[in-house]
Amino acid sequence: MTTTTPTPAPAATAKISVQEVSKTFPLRGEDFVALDRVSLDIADNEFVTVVGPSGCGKSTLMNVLAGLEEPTSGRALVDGKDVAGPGPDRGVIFQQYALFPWLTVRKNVEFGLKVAGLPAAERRERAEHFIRLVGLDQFADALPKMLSGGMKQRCAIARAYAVDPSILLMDEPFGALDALTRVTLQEQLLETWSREKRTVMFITHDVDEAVFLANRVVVMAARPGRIYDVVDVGLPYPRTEEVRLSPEFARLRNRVWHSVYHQTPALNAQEG
Amino acid sequence: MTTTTPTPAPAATAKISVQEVSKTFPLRGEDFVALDRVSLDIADNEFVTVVGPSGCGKSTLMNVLAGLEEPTSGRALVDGKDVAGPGPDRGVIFQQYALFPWLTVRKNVEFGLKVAGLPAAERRERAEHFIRLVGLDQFADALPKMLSGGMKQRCAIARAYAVDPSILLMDEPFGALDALTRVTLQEQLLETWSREKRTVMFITHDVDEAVFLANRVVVMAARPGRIYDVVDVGLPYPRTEEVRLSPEFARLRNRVWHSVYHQTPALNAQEG
Amino acid sequence: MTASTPRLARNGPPPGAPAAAAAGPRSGRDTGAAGQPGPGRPTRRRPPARTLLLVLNACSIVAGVAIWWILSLNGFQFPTPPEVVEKAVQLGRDGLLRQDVLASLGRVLTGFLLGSAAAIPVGFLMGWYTVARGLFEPWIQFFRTIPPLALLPLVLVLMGIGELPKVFVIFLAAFLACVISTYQGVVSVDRTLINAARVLGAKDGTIFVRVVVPASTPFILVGMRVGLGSAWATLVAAELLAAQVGLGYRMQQAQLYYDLATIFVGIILIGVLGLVMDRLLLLAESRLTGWQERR
Amino acid sequence: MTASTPRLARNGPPPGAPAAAAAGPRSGRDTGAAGQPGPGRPTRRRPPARTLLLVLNACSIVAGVAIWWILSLNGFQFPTPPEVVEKAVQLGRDGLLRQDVLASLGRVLTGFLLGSAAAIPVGFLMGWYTVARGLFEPWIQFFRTIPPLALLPLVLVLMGIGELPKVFVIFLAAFLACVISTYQGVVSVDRTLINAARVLGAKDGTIFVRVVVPASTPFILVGMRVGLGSAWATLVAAELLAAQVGLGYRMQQAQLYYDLATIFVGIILIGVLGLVMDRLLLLAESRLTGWQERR
Amino acid sequence: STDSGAASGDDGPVAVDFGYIPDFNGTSLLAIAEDQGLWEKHGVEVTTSSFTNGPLQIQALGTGDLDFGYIGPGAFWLPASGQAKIVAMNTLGQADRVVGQPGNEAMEDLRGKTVAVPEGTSGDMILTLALRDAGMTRDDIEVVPMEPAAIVAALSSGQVDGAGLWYPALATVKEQVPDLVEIAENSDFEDEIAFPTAFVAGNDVVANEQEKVDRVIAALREAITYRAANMDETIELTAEFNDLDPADVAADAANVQVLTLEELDALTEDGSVDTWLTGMVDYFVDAGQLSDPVEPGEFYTADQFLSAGQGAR
Ligand SMILES: Nc1ncnc2c1ncn2[C@@H]1O[C@H](COP(=O)(O)OP(=O)(O)OP(=O)(O)O)[C@@H](O)[C@H]1O
Ligand SMILES: Nc1ncnc2c1ncn2[C@@H]1O[C@H](COP(=O)(O)OP(=O)(O)OP(=O)(O)O)[C@@H](O)[C@H]1O
Ligand SMILES: [Mg+2]
Ligand SMILES: [Mg+2]
Repeated sequence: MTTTTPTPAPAATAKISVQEVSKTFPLRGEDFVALDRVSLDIADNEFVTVVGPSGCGKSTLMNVLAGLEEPTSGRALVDGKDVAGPGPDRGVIFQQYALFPWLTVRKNVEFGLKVAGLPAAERRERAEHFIRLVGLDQFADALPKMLSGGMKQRCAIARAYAVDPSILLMDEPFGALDALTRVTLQEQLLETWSREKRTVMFITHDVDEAVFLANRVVVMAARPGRIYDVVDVGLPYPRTEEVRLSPEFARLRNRVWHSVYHQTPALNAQEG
Repeated sequence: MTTTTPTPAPAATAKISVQEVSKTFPLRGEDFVALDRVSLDIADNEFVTVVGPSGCGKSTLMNVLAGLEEPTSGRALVDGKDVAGPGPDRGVIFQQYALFPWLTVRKNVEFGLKVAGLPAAERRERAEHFIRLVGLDQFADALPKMLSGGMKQRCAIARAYAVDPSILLMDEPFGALDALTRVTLQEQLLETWSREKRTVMFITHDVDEAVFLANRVVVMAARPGRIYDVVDVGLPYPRTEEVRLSPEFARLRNRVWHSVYHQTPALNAQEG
Repeated sequence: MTASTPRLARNGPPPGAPAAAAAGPRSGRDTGAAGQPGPGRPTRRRPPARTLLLVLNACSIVAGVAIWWILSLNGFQFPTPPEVVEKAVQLGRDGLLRQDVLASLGRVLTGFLLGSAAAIPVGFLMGWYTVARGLFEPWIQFFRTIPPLALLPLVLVLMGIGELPKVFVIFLAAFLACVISTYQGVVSVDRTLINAARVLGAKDGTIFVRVVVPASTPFILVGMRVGLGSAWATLVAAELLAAQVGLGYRMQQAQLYYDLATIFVGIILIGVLGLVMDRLLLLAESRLTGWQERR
Repeated sequence: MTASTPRLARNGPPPGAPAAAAAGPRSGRDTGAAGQPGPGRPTRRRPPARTLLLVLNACSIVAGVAIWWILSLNGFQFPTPPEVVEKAVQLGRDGLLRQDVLASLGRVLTGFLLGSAAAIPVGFLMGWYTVARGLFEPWIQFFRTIPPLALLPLVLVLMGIGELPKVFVIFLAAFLACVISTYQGVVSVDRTLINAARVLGAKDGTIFVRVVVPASTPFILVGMRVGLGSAWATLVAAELLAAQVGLGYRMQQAQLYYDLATIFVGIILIGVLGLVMDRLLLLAESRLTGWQERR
Repeated sequence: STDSGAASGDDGPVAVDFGYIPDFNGTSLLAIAEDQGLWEKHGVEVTTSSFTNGPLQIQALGTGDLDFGYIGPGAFWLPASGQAKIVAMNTLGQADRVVGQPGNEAMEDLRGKTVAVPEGTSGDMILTLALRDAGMTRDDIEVVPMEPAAIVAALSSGQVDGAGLWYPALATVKEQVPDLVEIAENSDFEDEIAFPTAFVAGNDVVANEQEKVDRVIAALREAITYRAANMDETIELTAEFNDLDPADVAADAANVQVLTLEELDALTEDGSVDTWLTGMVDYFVDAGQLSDPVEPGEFYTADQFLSAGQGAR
């Protein structure tokens, strides 16, 4: 699947195709390799989770797909076309939330809908729905500075969901949430995903979460940032509490855990 | 333990004493009650973890103790004295990191040492040590904007550790870290704590983490924010992998989980 | 400046957070109990700080007037405050004052509003597009260093002696002061917010209106405050160009006769009008930047 | 302004992030391949954008000079560019120019540096302490609206006719422009950073030097840029006070003799010197604010 | 309304833009003409614009924004250098002085001392003349160029030893420094030079709009007659025209030598005016403001002034 010649998208059916993407940042005069020839295809309607140690390049990879960072070399394709910048087809939830501090929760959620030109009534209704979904109804008119960390994160989730993108790029979206809220939102996400056919790339540092949600878990390694392992999760959907307690889940969980924490350093195992 | 008359610190030995603290914020013209008559004593050298649903007032409580928010009513005492503002005796790790963006990792970590007037050589050495501790040695000269989310968090941890405060107030300090880094830092924290006699208040949304680290787990409830339950953890230190797998751990874990997720709403159960 | 003085009251947006927030108004009312809140004591909000501010403003103004009075009694040939007041009353009775104030206010307001309004999009274009920046910047910098007096001949040649050149000189002063600030605001906007808008589908125009402008409001308001000052300070130069009425004109005329009282009336009126407009801007600011973390 | 035009090059700190970051320099060199990076194609860094900027600056200046030339040939009584150059050469040969430039540069630099240096602590005091704000603000606002010309007699009485009053007038202009901006910068500092410093044990003084100043650098630099413009623009007024030498003095004298060529030499020199100093400030800025997320 | 004006054609009133300086010299004739209906009488519709100096008016004449303007003696070199034409003489200034702080009785006493002067004004002129009279040059004193307002402050506070300035500014100084010494005044130089004020017109106006110039001069001539005869009313009218205190205007007028129309005509006819102008041209050439001497006839339209007078009668 990894080709070195830049021919147009070899996997024609891939919704997202990352081809030999490298990304370096200047650091103390040298080039720091944040991504080293990463290749990965994500099929339409696939749910891929990405795990890996802190600083291994997960966010960088997501930014490349979002069109916010340009790869130093290699190509990133969405729907067979080179990523030429961000667009509302790819919803993004940022690790640092990036709420507009001067807008209330409601207006933050409505932002994308306003850009898309939805009429006010419809906008309001949609926003209302997603605000309720993340449990912020009481704070719909609060400014971000009045929200707790977890509430900010939920607001960012509602904002991304509201524009109804076909691809969701989520960077540790449930990281600041307590376990119960997290489980609720996990279930909602899976439910929406399976009903509305979305393609999801979901970064997390919670191995359980990664296995529980995904069709495939991508394990990344650091220094240089690269794909170390890809674990296919054969578990059936819907993923119930039962699935979570199944031995197969435990096996996969251990497999991923192993991949993450017993990486032979700098092994060049591109299995994407 | 909860007294309604504001007599001076009833529990004279308590390192930290929160007495009937309420905190309201103005929200859409009304008063939003973020903390409702919270009372809590933390003994010297105690390790208390705080769990609770998103937005239940954990960060607000911590800010009151740090001297960054003034309670609307009630008192917060540290060492028997009213909290009159922040000070280097109480190290704080903020939920949103709050790194100085214009300083390198090293300079961020050295900040508190510089304020304390340490000579340059000693400063550098101490900073070096804590940067290594959190695994940022390669990034000592990088600016915060060049760090990943987890790296920023680790930098904030190193900065707080470096000033060697007798009280540590930590707001979801390991929230953005992958499981392995998290476990390492948990062990380090416990090790330092038991060796150097610190008092720790540690907010987390990970129930396992809360039980694994604490002498006592404080469970908070939302709307209004209040203490719902306090669970004494009788497990021995050092907390090993063995402890984590013990049935007692599982029992406590379930107990806390239950307290958090099966709260009878608005039940006024101040057991703090 | 090096140590926190507990006696010093703090401003509304207090950097020292709660203890300080409380310290401000309280020590202002001399309870001096900063950071030692008694139990159950309710926090009082803004008004005291605002009152304190007004009281201090008043003190400061009284002190200033006193210094002036003392100077004028000590051999300096200033008119004394009563003389100036008398002159103001006299001019007011003649209806001149009203006429002058209206004429000058009209010019300053027009020039200032047009200047600020132009500065915001130009600042944006300069911040975002190298082409715009490359083309505009040398001239903006260039004209900023030229005293308005030196521009008068040029303006006269190009625009004659009607209202246009007067408003233009003021416009230019306000625009040049504001555009630098807006430009800096535009380039200082946090990139993550722009990225957030982009991934929600926003294009440059929308980002400008909905992200860049709100995010750089503090800068734009600095620009407007500075521009407002420049606009008033340029008034006298503008009214050198064949004005028949206006505060600047009245002051020049008075200068021909060494009528210092009238000059003082003019200076004080200009100062007061400038101050009032500045307060209005500040009011707008506190409305517009209430979302900032600092409050 | 409403749609992203791919042909428009972007500035260094590109809001459109990578695609745009690449678009800037590239479309500037007319490859027009914005956002369509070929595989393996290495990104090129800043220099092209900087070169483009210089080219555009040059174009803009050439165009400005051309307009001037055309105007001067079309009946406006300006001297033509060659006449001005000739005059400059002549003045340069006499040694007058060097003398004037040195005198004026000395005054402007001294006044500007002192003004900016004073504005930063005063802005901080005003931002943090209600007392300071209440006392200073009315006067700062008041003096900002007064044209420097009107201040001359007062300054003369208080400071005589030496270098001091000249430098003081310039100092005042720079100070008043800079202090507003610094004040705004101080009150806009993110509270979480101040909290972070406090919990690390920092007191007001330390917080000012180590947190407030760096965090408000963008504002302080706006203030300094605006103050620099004001300083130069006030030069002519300052040199009305018994100057024997200096660009402003030279221009006034030329005005008496209707020697437009010399006036133009003065204007252009002031503009160019201002521009050079502004570039130096910008250079300082890019050093000092490199930590911002925007880059 | 134009039937009594001999100069008026049948083509209705002509529009005229007139610049002035709001002091007695600059305004009195305009105030009279307006009050007495002289403009209508001569078929001109005047729009007046106030300026604070001559050079800006001269420039506005050049751009066509003004047709006529008023200048003081310090700006006479501008018409002399071809920027405009003088169309009528107005008054003779007697307000200029060289003053010294108490103890400085003569120019010699100012040697090596600081003397403030507003460059390019009549104050500058009288200082230069006084220096020349005393056999000194500018290098013998320390000349400090300053704004008039600054000079008042400098003199009052003793920052300078002397100055070339004028009344009523000096009156303000005298309040602080009663013993201020007047070292030289206009009348000291009567024989060599005068300090006239004048009305000017744009070169194009003089060349192409004879009719307009004629009507305006005619009106000014009548106003000159009125002014000489009714000084008190003139002061009142001037004060009213400029919204000024009549007392201020009276103080201003006290230092002005007002000429009757007959005197003006006679001085023009017998060449006295040409002598003044030649003296001024020489002065300006000396001072470097003019590169070459010019004949007064080149920039003063004496004939037209006189003929407009004839036509009006
Ligand atoms: N602008 C930059 N300049 C230099 N280095 C950078 C920059 N941005 C990211 N990096 C580096 O790239 C590496 C990958 O960062 P990235 O944010 O992708 O990590 P991550 O996998 O998301 O980590 P985390 O789980 O902690 O968020 C890090 O080592 C980081 O230091
Ligand atoms: N400045 C403010 N204005 C209004 N409401 C506020 C303000 N600050 C906090 N709150 C409210 O107080 C409540 C408690 O906030 P807090 O940050 O303490 O929650 P938390 O327990 O830390 O939550 P999380 O786990 O999500 O961080 C929230 O509902 C929040 O909306
Ligand atoms: Mg990340
Ligand atoms: Mg929190």
